[in-house]
Amino acid sequence: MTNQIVLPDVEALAARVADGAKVAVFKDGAVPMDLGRALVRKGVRGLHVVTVPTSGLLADMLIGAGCVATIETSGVTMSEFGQAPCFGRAVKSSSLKIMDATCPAVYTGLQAAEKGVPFIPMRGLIGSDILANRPDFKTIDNPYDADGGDDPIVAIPAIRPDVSLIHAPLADAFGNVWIGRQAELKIMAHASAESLITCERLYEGNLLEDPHLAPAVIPSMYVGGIAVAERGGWPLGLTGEYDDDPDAILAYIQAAATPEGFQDWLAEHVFGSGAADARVPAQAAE
Amino acid sequence: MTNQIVLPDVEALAARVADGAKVAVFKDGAVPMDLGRALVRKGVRGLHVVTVPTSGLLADMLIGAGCVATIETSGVTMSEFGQAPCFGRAVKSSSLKIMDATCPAVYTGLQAAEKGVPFIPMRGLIGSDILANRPDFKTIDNPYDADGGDDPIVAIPAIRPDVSLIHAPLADAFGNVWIGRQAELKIMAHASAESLITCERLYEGNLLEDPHLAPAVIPSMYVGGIAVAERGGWPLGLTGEYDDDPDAILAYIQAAATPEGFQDWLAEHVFGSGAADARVPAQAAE
Amino acid sequence: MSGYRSEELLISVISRLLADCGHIAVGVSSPIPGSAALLTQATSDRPVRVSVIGAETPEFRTDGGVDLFDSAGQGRIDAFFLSGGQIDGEANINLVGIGDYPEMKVRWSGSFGSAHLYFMVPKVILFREEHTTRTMVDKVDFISAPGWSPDNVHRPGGPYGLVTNLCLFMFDRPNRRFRLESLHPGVTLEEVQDNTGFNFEIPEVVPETQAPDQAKLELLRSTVAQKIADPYPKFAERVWGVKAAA
Amino acid sequence: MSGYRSEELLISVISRLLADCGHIAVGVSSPIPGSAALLTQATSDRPVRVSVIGAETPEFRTDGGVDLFDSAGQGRIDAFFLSGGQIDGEANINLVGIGDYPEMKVRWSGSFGSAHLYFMVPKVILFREEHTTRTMVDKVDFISAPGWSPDNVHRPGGPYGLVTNLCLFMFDRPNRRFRLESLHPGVTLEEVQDNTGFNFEIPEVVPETQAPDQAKLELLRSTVAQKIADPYPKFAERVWGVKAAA
Repeated sequence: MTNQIVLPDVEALAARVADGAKVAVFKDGAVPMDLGRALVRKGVRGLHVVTVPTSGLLADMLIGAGCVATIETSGVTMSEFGQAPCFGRAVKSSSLKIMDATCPAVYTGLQAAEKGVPFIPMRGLIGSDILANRPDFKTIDNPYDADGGDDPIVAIPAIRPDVSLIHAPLADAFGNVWIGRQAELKIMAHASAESLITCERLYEGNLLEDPHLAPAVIPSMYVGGIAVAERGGWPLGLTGEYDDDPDAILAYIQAAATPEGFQDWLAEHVFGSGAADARVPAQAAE
Repeated sequence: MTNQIVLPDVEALAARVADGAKVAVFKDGAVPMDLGRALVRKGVRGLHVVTVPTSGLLADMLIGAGCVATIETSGVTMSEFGQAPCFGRAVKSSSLKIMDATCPAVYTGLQAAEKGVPFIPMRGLIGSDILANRPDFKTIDNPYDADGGDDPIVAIPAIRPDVSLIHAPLADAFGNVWIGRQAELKIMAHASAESLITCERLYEGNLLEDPHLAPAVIPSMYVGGIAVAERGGWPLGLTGEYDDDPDAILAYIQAAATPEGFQDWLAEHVFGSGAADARVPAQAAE
Repeated sequence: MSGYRSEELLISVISRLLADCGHIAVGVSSPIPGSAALLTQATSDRPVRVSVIGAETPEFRTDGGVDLFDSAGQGRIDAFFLSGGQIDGEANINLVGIGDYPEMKVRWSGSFGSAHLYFMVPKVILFREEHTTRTMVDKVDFISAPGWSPDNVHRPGGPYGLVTNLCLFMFDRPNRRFRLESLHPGVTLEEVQDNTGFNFEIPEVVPETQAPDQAKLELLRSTVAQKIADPYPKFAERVWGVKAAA
Repeated sequence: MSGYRSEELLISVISRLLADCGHIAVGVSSPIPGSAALLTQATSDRPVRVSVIGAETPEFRTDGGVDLFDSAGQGRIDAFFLSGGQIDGEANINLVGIGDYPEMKVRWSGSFGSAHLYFMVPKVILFREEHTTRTMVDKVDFISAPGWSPDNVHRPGGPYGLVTNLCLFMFDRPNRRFRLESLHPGVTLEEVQDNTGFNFEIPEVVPETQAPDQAKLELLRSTVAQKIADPYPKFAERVWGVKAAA
C-alpha cells in the first residue's frame, strides 16, 4: 500500500490526466512546470483549466500547445514580465472559451467543493460584467438580512476539479505531501477528485510523524500519484527552495510573441534537448 | 510595537474578557485552563461560550463557577471520564441557556464569520430537533438544485466570537502563535474579534521566519494578547507537549458531583494553594 | 459462548457490515467499531483506509475535525458509527437527554456530528451495547439526527444496521423500520422483544449471529489488537492483554 | 519639479489619502502604493499594519491569499489599491480588455480580486500613472468592478481617490463622480481636461498638489526605501539606489 503511489516519472503522472479533464493549477510558488511539459508531450486535449486563482507560464504554455478548451480564471499574467502571449492570442482568435472570475470567487468555489455543499455565498460581484457573463453564478437573497429587506448576494457554485496539479518541496512514500506556507494548496487538493504531485525530493519516513511538518501536509487520501521532479518548477521558483529564473521567463515571452517562436520554444524546452532527461515514453512509465 | 502584546500573566489576559462576551473555546489539546482559572478568579459573568465544537473541563468549570449565561455547543463531555457534572446540573436547573448544535455547524458558522459572509450552507440537520430548537438557523432553497425542484438546505449563520481563548505551545514577541496540527484554531482565531493566547514558552525570534513553523502560525493581526503559562492546560494535555492528567480529571469529576464539592475544588485549585503561583492581582498585572 | 469474548463477537458482526467499504471513519471512544474497521482492513482484498477521530497515529489521522466533516460531505467516507442514549424504531437517535427539552431530567453531552454524518455517510452503523427498553425506545425524546428524511431532502447516507449485545438489526430504508437479522448466540427472540421498546420486522426464521471463526480470531488477537492499542490502549489491554508499542 | 522625483510626489499624495488607516493592504507589483503605505506607517502616531500580497517578509505577509480576501470581507483591511486598463467617470474599472467581450481586441490579464475588494475595503485608492483618454474613458468596455452600487447592495467599501501622473481626483460617492482635488506641480487644468475621457467636477479654485516636505523626503529615502526594497528590490534601486538587505 505504501509504494504504488510514487510513480517513476512525470510522464506516468501525466498519463493520469484525461482529455477534457477539469484541472486546477496554483498561481505561483508551487507550479509543476515539468508535469506541464509532460502534458504537452502527451498531447492532452480539451482541458478545462481552473487557475487558483490566477496563472502565468503554465496556463500560457498549455494554451499555446493546444491542450486547453476552457479557462476559468481571475487572471493570466506573467506579472512583472508582462502579458501572457499565447493566452492573449487564443482569446482574440476565439479558440479558447474563457470564464472570467475574481480571485475570492475561485477560492470560494473550491471551498464549497471541499465541504461538499452546492455553493458558498460571496460579497461583491454584483453589477460587474464578470457576473453578467457567468450564467453559472446565481444571485440569491440573504436570508439573514437584518432589515428584512432585499439583500442580494452571489452564491458561488462549487468548483470540483478532476485533478489538481501541484509541485511541492517534499513528499513521502506513504503519499503525504508537504506544501509549506501555501495553505491554498490544501483547499485545491481537498476540492479535487485527486491531486497529482511532483516534488523536489522524497522524504525519508512519514511526514505526518514530524510535528513541525505535519500541519502543512496534504494527506495521502487526496493524492493520486507522486513523482520526483528536481527543480520541477523551472523556470518558475518554488517557495522556500529556489527563485524564478527571470532570463528563461523573458526568453519564453519573447519566443511566444509569435506562434512560430512558441513552437520553436516547445521544440527546444519541451520536446527537445532542454527536456531530454524527462523524455521517458509514457508506456515505459507503467 | 513588538512587546506590548506579551502580557505579564494570565490575569492580565483575563482582564480583557468583559462580562457578557461571546467566547470561543476549543475541544481539546489546546485548552487554556490557567486562563480559565483566571476568569473564575476575576469573577466574569454572563459569558456566551461557543464550544469549538465541543468542550469538557473548561466549559464545565466556567459553568459551575457561575461565569456562563449561554452555551452554544455540540457536546459538553469529559469523554472517557463521563458526563460533565456542572453542565448537567445547570441544564436541569434552567440556570443556563443552551443552544444545541452539531459539530460541522459550529465550524461552518465560524468559517462564515472568517469570510465575512452572513452564512454558509450545510447539509444535514433537516428533521432534527437541533434545527427545530435553533430559530436562528434558517432553511433556504438550494439555487443549484439540478432538478429545479425544491432542495432545502440549512444556511448556518456566521458565529462571531468577541474573543477566542487558546493555549498553544509557542508564541513570539511579535504576537505570532504556533498552533501545531490543530488547524481549526486558525478558523477560531480568524472568526473572532481577537484571540487571547497562553503559551508554554516564548519563541526567540519571529515564528514566521521559520519555514517549518510558519504554516501553522496564527499571525499577530488576530492576537489580542499573549501570556506565558507553563503547563497551562493542566489537568488537560497539550497536543505534542504533554498528556492529560487522568487522576486530576477524575478528582475534578468526583468533587464536582455536588455543588459543595465543586466549591471545595475551586477553593483548592483556583483560589487556593494549588493555584498560588498564578494569583497575581489583576491591577498589578498592568 | 465459549472460545471467544463478547467483544470479539460484536467486532466480527460489525466487520461483516463493512464489506466493500474503502474508507471507514471511527468516532471518539469507539474501540469496538474501531477494531471492526481494522478487522475489515485486515481481511479485505483491496486497500481500506481507517480514520479514527482524535487519533495521534498518522495512519489513523484525518486532516483535522473540519476535514472529517468535509470529507463526509463530499462522499469520501463510506462508513461511520453512531450511537444513542435512545434509539427508536425509525432509527432516530438521541444524544441529548431524557425528558422535555431544554430543561431535561437527564442531560447527556450533546449531538456531536450526528446531524451531519447520519445524512452524508452511506453506511452508518448504529452501535449500542445496552439493549433495554430504556435505550431501544418507541420514540426518542429528542431527535439529534433523524433515521430517515423526506424524498426532497438531500441524503446520500443513513442507517444501515444496529448492533447491540443481543442481536443485529438491519434498517429497511424504504419501510423505515428495523428488521431482526440475527440473534447473538444464546439470545432468544423473546428476550429481544422484551427488551425492545419499538416494533420491528421479524422474519420467519431468525438465524443465529455468525461467530468469528478461528482465522478471524487469530487476526483479531494479533494484527487488530496491536493496531487498536494505539488509539485505545486500555481496551486492547483489557480485552487482549496487549500493550501499545512505546 | 526639482528637489524630489515624480515617484516621491505620487507616494506623498497617496500617503495623505491613507491617514487614519490601521491596516493597509497592497497588491502585487505596486511599489508606489506600497511605499505610500510605508510612509503612512512611518508618520502615523498609532500602529499601522502594511500587508503586501505575495511578500516573503514576515512583517508584510498575510496568512495566505484566502486570508487576505476573508480579512477584507470582515472589514479588517482599511485601505487597498486598484488600477485599471480603463477607468471611467463613475469609477468603474476594467482589467479585462478593450473591445467586445469575450473575443476582445486587446485582452489584459483579468479582474483579480477587484470584484470583491472594491466592495469591501472602505478606502480603495485608484492609481494609474498614465493619464490619457485611452485610460480615463467615458465608459469602460468591461466592468471588472463597478464604482458604485444600488442602495440595497451590501457595500461597505468603494473608491476614495484616483491618483494619476497629472492630478488627484476624489470620488464623490453620493453624486457618483470624480472631483478634481489638486493638480500636480506644473500641470494645467486644460491638460487634465484634454487627457480625460470623462466629465468631472471642477471646483472654482483648484490647488496645486502639495509636494513632499523635507522631513517626508528624508523618511522616504531612508526608512521607506529600505523597507520597500524587500518586496520591490528593483524599484528601490531604481528610485533611491537602495539595495535590499541580504
